[in-house]
Amino acid sequence: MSGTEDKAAEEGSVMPSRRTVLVLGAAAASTVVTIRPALAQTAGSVLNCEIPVPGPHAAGSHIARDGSLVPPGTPGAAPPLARPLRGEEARMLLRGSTPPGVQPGSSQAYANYIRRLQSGMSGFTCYASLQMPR
Amino acid sequence: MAAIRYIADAQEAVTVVELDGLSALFHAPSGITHIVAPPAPEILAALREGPADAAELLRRLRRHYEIEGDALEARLEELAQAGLVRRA
Amino acid sequence: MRSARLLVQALRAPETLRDPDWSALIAAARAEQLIGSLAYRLENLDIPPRIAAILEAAQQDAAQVRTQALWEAEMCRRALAETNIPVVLLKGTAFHAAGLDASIGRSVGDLDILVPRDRIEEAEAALIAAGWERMKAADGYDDLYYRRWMHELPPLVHATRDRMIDVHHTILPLTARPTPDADALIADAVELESGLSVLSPADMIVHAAAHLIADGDLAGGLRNLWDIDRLVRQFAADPAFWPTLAKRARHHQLERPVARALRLAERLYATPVDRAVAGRPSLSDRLFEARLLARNGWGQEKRKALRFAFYVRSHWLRMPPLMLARHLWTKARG
Amino acid sequence: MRHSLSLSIGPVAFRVGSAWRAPIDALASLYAGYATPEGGACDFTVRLEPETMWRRWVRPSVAIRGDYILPDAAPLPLGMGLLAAEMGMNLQMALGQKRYLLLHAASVEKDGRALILTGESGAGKSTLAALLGERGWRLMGDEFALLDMATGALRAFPRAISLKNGAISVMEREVIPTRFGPRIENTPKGTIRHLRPQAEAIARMDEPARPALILFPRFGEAAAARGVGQAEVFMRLTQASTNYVALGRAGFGALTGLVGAVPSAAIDYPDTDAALDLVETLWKAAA
Repeated sequence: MSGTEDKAAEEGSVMPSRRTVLVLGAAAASTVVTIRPALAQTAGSVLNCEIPVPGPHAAGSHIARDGSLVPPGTPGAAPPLARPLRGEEARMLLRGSTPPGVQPGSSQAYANYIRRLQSGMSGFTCYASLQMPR
Repeated sequence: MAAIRYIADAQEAVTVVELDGLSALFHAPSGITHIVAPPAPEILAALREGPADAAELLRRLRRHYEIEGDALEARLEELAQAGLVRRA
Repeated sequence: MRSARLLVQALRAPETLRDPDWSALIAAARAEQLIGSLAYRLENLDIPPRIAAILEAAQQDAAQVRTQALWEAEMCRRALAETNIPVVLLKGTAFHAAGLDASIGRSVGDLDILVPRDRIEEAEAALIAAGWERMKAADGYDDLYYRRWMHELPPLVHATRDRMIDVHHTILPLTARPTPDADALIADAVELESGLSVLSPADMIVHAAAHLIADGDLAGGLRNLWDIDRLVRQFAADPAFWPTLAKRARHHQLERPVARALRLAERLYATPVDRAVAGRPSLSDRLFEARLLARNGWGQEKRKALRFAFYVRSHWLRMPPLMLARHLWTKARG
Repeated sequence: MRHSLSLSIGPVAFRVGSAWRAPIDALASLYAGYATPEGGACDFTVRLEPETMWRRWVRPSVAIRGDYILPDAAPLPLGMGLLAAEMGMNLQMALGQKRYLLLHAASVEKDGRALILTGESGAGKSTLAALLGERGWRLMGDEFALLDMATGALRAFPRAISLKNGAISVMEREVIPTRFGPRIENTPKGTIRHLRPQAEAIARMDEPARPALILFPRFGEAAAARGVGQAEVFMRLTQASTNYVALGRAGFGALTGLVGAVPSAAIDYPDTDAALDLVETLWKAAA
């Protein structure tokens, strides 16, 4: 062990001096933010896009409160939306409000469905375009 | 069971630009940019001395710093998720 | 001239271009995902400054695509390292990882890997533990369909990198009539320095041909065919290549798709082929050629009926008739 | 395609094709006086085509396609063909631009130095840029700013300004009617009217400028300005860029260079006059 320490002491010049406090933080904290591709605000503001809820891959499914897809008739689940959401409506849902024509009790389920959209699924690029930095 | 040992990329693999208190870090092998806060740069620097497990790394860090908190393994896993360190 | 034809000419013999319709060429190359490959083929030619700038940016973009593809492979390696599951890279990522000529400017979308069938669920679990997520609803018809009939898992997408991985256990759907020998593909794979592997040269051609001719509707086929051209030109330097290819194609029950792919590569890209493996030109080669070239100077797809015929053919190839009916019925009922 | 038009906007050339005549006519009139790309070679192709074959005639709806396609892009009615063409050009830039680091930002120039205004949509950057463009600044663009990664200079991209809702009447009080495009009602973003930049902005579109100040405007609060940390500026700009990640090391170098060299501030404003005052004050301070 001591050999390693000597070697490290020689390289110590690249390190800050002793006694500086280094906080390792809590387990749940986060010290790394990875820059992700942002189709950004841009597409949101320049495009007219739509999010079907649910997408064609799950047509007929109902949406549970957590946004997952469940069979029709599941208690507490929201029915499919008759027409796709427009960008502005999706944005309202994500902000926690209810756009016209949507049952207030169902809006949380739809918002969570949108949050769970992933790359490749219908509506994803639209959702991505609604991600706004604050 | 032996503790997990971690390896960091060589210094040349990473370009760092300081942005008041935080660091923007361009990781050449992945082409990905990360913004990192302390203690991530310090952990990466200490790990560049050679592969180490959490206990060994803590010894290295203590030589230079007063350590607060005990979430070193969580920090290492976070760096591994980002691809900045890997398991040996 | 149809712009797809112009694109093929530019790739095959760039020095023969005479003041072409550059906008049409660029549009076709982008639509066929060949803009990176084209950018390298047109290097050092005398071209208008704006086009030169577009192609230079396409080269830089290709370099970044390569970095990303190799990184996804590396992250997959790290995720599976402790399982000791042998991992064979497929398609574009494999070309890049092995440093083949086919990788020059090659675009890569998803990461495709091949693992032994009896370990595919273990691979999926390890990937999910490392941050990949299932894309489709895990209880839907699609998932069941994938698991029962396809040659791959339902795609996984990485939660923070947004990149997809397709984990295959063979190279054609289980319902397709040819049954390639997946064990042999893995057994003969060539290990790279990283510990990841790529298919042997002959198997790489067999896979490219199977993918182009026996598994799809030929959409985007010009790029797959360009892969085959580049691979064949490089591999044929080895005198053992052609006999090995003939043997492997037969072994995997894919002699006809391999022969067809070679003939099409010859027709379009003047690929030097061994007649004994490629066979004699057939009348239907022209239909395939017409399908591959069905794109105009605006990048639009043309020849709707022909494209539809190949679309139906692709489903016909993949499924026995009764299953096809069931598949379409379930889809229609939603 | 039956109808088409090629158009140079700053360093980028577009080829727009359409199944109908009207969108091309509208585009030609809005962009009269813009240069035609030399030799006809274009960076991007935009196609306005019927969703399905019969939709060319029956309730015609315009699908926005081109070199790069967004699968979720919804079609627009033919009456909004001009908007479709504009969206098509934006889409190609957002998905396909690789020659410049693309920032979703408005920019204006004075004395060879550029002011960059960025922020979420609705922050009023288009309106501010349009107003500054009438008050002694050269408009470089209201939607996209292009950073030359080799030189660090900003390139102009002076498209017609896309004015929305309330901003339309603000500018109608300011500018002669002949510089406006048609009023397009009931679009997905409300009412839209395009405004041609001043002749000088069009004539000087090939002149780059050195970035000198970055502002993040926000409408609706009492007038205030605050400094923004470099890490936050960097983060915000990566999120305002459609191609930052795809550009790899070149993008990293260009963006860290920009953030390190150029001062920045977030500004709140209750009305446009307050915003213009703030801008002029901060601009003087940055000089």
